[in-house]
Amino acid sequence: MAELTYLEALRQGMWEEMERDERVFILGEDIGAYGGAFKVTDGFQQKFGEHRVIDTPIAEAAIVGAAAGAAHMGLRPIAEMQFIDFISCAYDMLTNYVATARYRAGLPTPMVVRGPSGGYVRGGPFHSQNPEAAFLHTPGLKIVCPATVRDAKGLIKSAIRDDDPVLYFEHKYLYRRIKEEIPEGEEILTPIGKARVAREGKDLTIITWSAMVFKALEAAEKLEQEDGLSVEVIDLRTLLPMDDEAIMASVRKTNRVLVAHEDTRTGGVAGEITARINDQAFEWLDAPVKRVTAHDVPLPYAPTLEDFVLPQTDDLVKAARWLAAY
Amino acid sequence: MAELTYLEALRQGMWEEMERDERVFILGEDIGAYGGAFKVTDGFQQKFGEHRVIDTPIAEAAIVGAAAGAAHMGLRPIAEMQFIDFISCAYDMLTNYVATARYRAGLPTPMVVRGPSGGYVRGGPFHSQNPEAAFLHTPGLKIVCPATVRDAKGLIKSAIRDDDPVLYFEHKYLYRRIKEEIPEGEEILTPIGKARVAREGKDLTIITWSAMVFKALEAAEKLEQEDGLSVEVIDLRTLLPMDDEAIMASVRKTNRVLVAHEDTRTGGVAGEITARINDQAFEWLDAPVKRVTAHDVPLPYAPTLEDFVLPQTDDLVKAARWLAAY
Amino acid sequence: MASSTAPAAAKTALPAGLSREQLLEMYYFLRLTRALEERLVNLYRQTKVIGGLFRSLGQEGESVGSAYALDRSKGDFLSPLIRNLGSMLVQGATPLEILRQYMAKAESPTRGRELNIHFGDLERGFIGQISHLGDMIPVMAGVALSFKMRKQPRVALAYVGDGAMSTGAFHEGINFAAVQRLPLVIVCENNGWAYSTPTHKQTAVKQLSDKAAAYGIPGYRADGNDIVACYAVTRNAVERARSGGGASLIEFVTYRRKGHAEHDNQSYQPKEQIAEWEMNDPVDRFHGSLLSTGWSSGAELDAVDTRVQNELDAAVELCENEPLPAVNTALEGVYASPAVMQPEWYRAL
Amino acid sequence: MASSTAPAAAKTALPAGLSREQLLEMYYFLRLTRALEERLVNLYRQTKVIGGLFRSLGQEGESVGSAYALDRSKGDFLSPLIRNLGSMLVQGATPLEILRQYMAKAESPTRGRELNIHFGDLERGFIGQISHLGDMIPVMAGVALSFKMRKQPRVALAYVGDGAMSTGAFHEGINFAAVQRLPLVIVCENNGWAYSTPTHKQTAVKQLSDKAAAYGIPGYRADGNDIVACYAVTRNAVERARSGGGASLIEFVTYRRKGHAEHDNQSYQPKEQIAEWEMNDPVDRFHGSLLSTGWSSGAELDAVDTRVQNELDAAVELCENEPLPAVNTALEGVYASPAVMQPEWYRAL
Ligand SMILES: Cc1ncc(C[n+]2csc(CCOP(=O)(O)OP(=O)(O)O)c2C)c(N)n1
Ligand SMILES: Cc1ncc(C[n+]2csc(CCOP(=O)(O)OP(=O)(O)O)c2C)c(N)n1
Ligand SMILES: [Mg+2]
Ligand SMILES: [Mg+2]
Repeated sequence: MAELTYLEALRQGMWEEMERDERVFILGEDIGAYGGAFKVTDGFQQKFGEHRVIDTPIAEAAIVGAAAGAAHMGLRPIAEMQFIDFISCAYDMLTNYVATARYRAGLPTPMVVRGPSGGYVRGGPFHSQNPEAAFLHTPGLKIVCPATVRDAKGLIKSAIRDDDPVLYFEHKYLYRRIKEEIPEGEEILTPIGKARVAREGKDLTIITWSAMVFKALEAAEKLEQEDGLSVEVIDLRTLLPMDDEAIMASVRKTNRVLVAHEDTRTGGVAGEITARINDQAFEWLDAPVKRVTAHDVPLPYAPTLEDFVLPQTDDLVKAARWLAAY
Repeated sequence: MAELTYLEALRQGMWEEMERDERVFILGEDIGAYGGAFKVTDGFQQKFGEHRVIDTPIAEAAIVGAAAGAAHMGLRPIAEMQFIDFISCAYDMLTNYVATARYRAGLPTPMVVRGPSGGYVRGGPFHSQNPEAAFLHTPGLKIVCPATVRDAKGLIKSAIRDDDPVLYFEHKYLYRRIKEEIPEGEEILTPIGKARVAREGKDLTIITWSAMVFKALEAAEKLEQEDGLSVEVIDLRTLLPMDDEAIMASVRKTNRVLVAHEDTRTGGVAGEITARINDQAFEWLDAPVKRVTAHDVPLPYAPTLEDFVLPQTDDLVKAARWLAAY
Repeated sequence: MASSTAPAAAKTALPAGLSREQLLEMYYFLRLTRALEERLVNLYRQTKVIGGLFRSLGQEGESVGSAYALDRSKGDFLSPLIRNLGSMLVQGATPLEILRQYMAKAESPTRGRELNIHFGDLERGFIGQISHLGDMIPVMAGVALSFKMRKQPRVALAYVGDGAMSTGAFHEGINFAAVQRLPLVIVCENNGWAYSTPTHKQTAVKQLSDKAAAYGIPGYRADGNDIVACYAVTRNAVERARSGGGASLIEFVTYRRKGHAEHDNQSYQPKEQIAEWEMNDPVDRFHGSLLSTGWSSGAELDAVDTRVQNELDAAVELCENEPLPAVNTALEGVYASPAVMQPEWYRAL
Repeated sequence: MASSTAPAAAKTALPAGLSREQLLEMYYFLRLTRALEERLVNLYRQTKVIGGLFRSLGQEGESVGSAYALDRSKGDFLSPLIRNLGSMLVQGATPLEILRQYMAKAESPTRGRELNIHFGDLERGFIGQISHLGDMIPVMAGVALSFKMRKQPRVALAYVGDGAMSTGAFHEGINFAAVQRLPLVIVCENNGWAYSTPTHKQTAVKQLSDKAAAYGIPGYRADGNDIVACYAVTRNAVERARSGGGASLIEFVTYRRKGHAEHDNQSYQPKEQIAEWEMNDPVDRFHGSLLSTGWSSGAELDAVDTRVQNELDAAVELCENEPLPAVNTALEGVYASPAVMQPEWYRAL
């Protein structure tokens, strides 16, 4: 049993898939000899060669487009965005070309686009983004956001094996901050489309994903201690397609819901979740579904400002108390 | 009193602003001598000259980026996308550069990006898009979607005068299909951020915008005739910033809400609206807020398929009956 | 072709290593392209075409010639644009498929989902474009990348217009292909116009082939209305790519004799310019040289024309009365899984 | 400078139409850039810098030389990149502003919103970059477009790296500027590396100035470590643009002697390569030629060094104890109106 970090688990997942399936390859900026800006692919080029670990020019649309072309031909590309913020440069390619290829033309496009996302790292407006909301609206894409070491590995492996294009958004705050025992040789394949109950509870549900899961768990612990509240935490893991069943099961159980995400509120993923709950479990609600999100501003980098703009554990605690008292 | 089409009203609005303010100019593909793919700028270059009606290469990121640079310097650019579907090629420029310029660096960026959007025209997946949802999530941008001839004129004029970047999404289905008397010489300035009650009602509210407003009005008429239902129709007009006041006023009045849009459901604007209602008027709801949207697929062009995928008047009627009976 | 109708003896040596049969086959594709578009115009006028109709009138030579330079037996691949009907026919697309696409029939290759010639077939070796110009260059670079990674002796060919060369996607894709030395041939069809925009408003370069210099790859240039010249220059670039020479760019100098689409009255195009290029029609030119050189006989060429008309009669007749797609098919195939999307709740009421 | 300390007489004619005062001023900016970055390194080691630290060590010459070629009295404009600290100082940015930015102070130009030298000032004539490479080229084309539309005799200068030239935004922007004949000078800093990627993996062209050929504009090339050469070639391009000659591209051949940022151990850069370029340091070279030519005296140069150190002492001292931004300012200025965003509901609990 080895203790792995989130980053090591991601590496291991890609490594195993590349060993298992020679169709799998990686392309991106500085991923070869250098091993990537965060060393996620460190050692990959030495092991798998330059033809399977390809250093590209700075051209995200070309990286994603070339991945799509190779995927059509039966390969299984993993396209790395050096920071996920730069996926916006491939927005057209992803939403218009990649997402529609199967529907338009029956073209299989099994590919993964991944990269470091998220804030709480003083990265400022262009090295802290969470692009889930930008792609949630695109039929044809799948979106996964691992929160745990186990899922970092299990979701990348499932994403690589999936026959549809998958956006895998890893959280850079978690890279080296969380550790977990991962049994050697166990084949970990986290199912895409299935949420996880991160903590059982009966009074109130916090629905979230990625790094925010840990803030939710902290809040739940605190609420248990200080208020005797039993808080359930749902880690969605996959945002598209969304696991309505798991969401509604928890809503029917606790009747009170907080939806929390790190990204800004307006037009964010929490809106969609709220609409689904309202639609499918309205009668089960004892209180309005409330959103705890970042403020609607670009993310500033000064510590004082970033900490203010982003939702914190304490905000979840306060919001949960409000909701429990409703 | 002249009867104008939606397209003529838009033309007139831009024409008046260009006459009033020499800082206003237009740039885009084929907008000069040709007058644009839909003839929206027909005659503009002859009148205002090549330096104020600029034919550009096929380069949406450059069109939007150049507009931003000129706006910083005190000009008031209107960037035309030949079809709004191509705004995706400027997604990075709009969301990362334009939207954040004021917040990051105090740079004024008064500019308008506009173009023909929308379906029901057999345009297929890439000439029918409604990009509202793609930009709703971007603090720093404003989004307007005129449904009437009067607002086509009033919103373009307000957008041009606004000190923030405004996305003006006109609906090509309405271009020549609707007419309205617009008094000569009346200064029409539709306020950005204010919705409009398109039809008063007390039993149920349909919240929508753009071409869908007319389907909602048709449905309301039918429901009045056949079911004696009094349906209120809210034309949002501006999606960002959203007019919560107008929305909640109607919810408190009818207690039953349908949110309808032409675009696909998941991650669409209706989710945000539903979340706001749930958040601000939960106690006023006698039924779940229901969404009537397109199906979650790329838009096919065969008439049978397009008509099936897009929401129709009859769908609104059925949904409203269901909601009224809830 | 029945050898009885063959000319006594060719007066001129056969060009570019092409056989008489190949020349005749190229003529067939040329005629088929021209005639199929003419049928489409009639159907369009009868409002049987759904959406716009895009002509390649005057450009059929470069489409057919360049596509013919690929080696289908080796699995070469191409990505056509809206005016590359000829290229698709060469690559194996059938008139019936084209007609079905333009009429949005249930049996059309995209099952009524995408318009006109926006369709492909991995088996036959072509991928349909999307509307967003330039995007196919990175995608075809990826196709070429798969050939290189698998050490397959295959070549990919992608078309780009004089206008589409202004897009960022074109730049990122061609640079990627160049630096990775991928077997990709990029064919620029310089037809003088991008919708209403003349090439000099699109770029300040005089020759579009000069753009190759920015990527460190060879740039070739040919008379786009000389089908044999187009074949020869493309063949050379294709074999260069196949033998590991990497990417290259070819400019075909031609002209768009019709408007951007049928609805466009092309008022902005000088009448004389159009007339001048009409005198330089690629079909007439090839027809003329086939006869004057003695590569083909008049009887052979007439036989081709008859064959084309018969094939089109059959295709149009078959297609016209076919049904449009069944509505429920609209929910299929967005994903491999789930295979079918659920209908919206309001449809169950 | 006190003329008493001036050399008896210049042995060599003054270069590129520069006066002794100007040469000395260029030396001042060169030293200021180098010394300010050294201060920042210390602050970084003391973890007083928030976020990464980016060095321009070895590239100060081209930054200062090119920016110095602009005419501030005419309102010329530039857009710097992460390694153009020198250009910003020339354009009027102060060490105090830079320090405040790196330390995210309340009084920093962006009020703690954006990192390092990502800031601008329309008055002084520079716009801060965003991280997304290439995006500033279209934006600066728009700035140049405003000059042209208003018939102002102003010039815009935009920097781009060897790596950023691969982006679609660069291509769309430079092509737009070229075809519109805008007064835009694009300076490519070819420092051999884009993060860990050598230029030959970025593009197949040998000389980046060759890319100008794809846009029909002149491409110039200069020794990026020779500040006077950089000044001269840029001055020429700037005046060409001012007189209606349109856009141009300049390549400065230089070298990034530090890693991409301070955290980067630059293991991928050959030691000898770094050493070799160290021998070619732009500050040392300029210092040497100022003396050997007799354009300046040792006393003058020493005085500059002292002045620089004093200015930096003052700036660092002033900045260090300044407060970070007040939290409520985070909600200001997303829009002109509304001027302030509402705090989220949960903050009122
Ligand atoms: C990114 C993008 N912007 C705009 C358009 C609209 N558009 C369709 S075709 C066309 C002109 C294309 O000209 P060119 O590339 O020369 O091809 P041609 O039609 O001449 O064959 C334009 C502007 C588009 N399809 N994609
Ligand atoms: C569109 C985009 N993709 C990736 C990055 C990440 N990134 C930041 S700097 C850099 C290297 C830039 O190299 P170059 O343009 O040569 O500038 P230099 O650092 O050498 O001055 C990369 C890849 C980015 N900022 N923007
Ligand atoms: Mg063209
Ligand atoms: Mg570099």
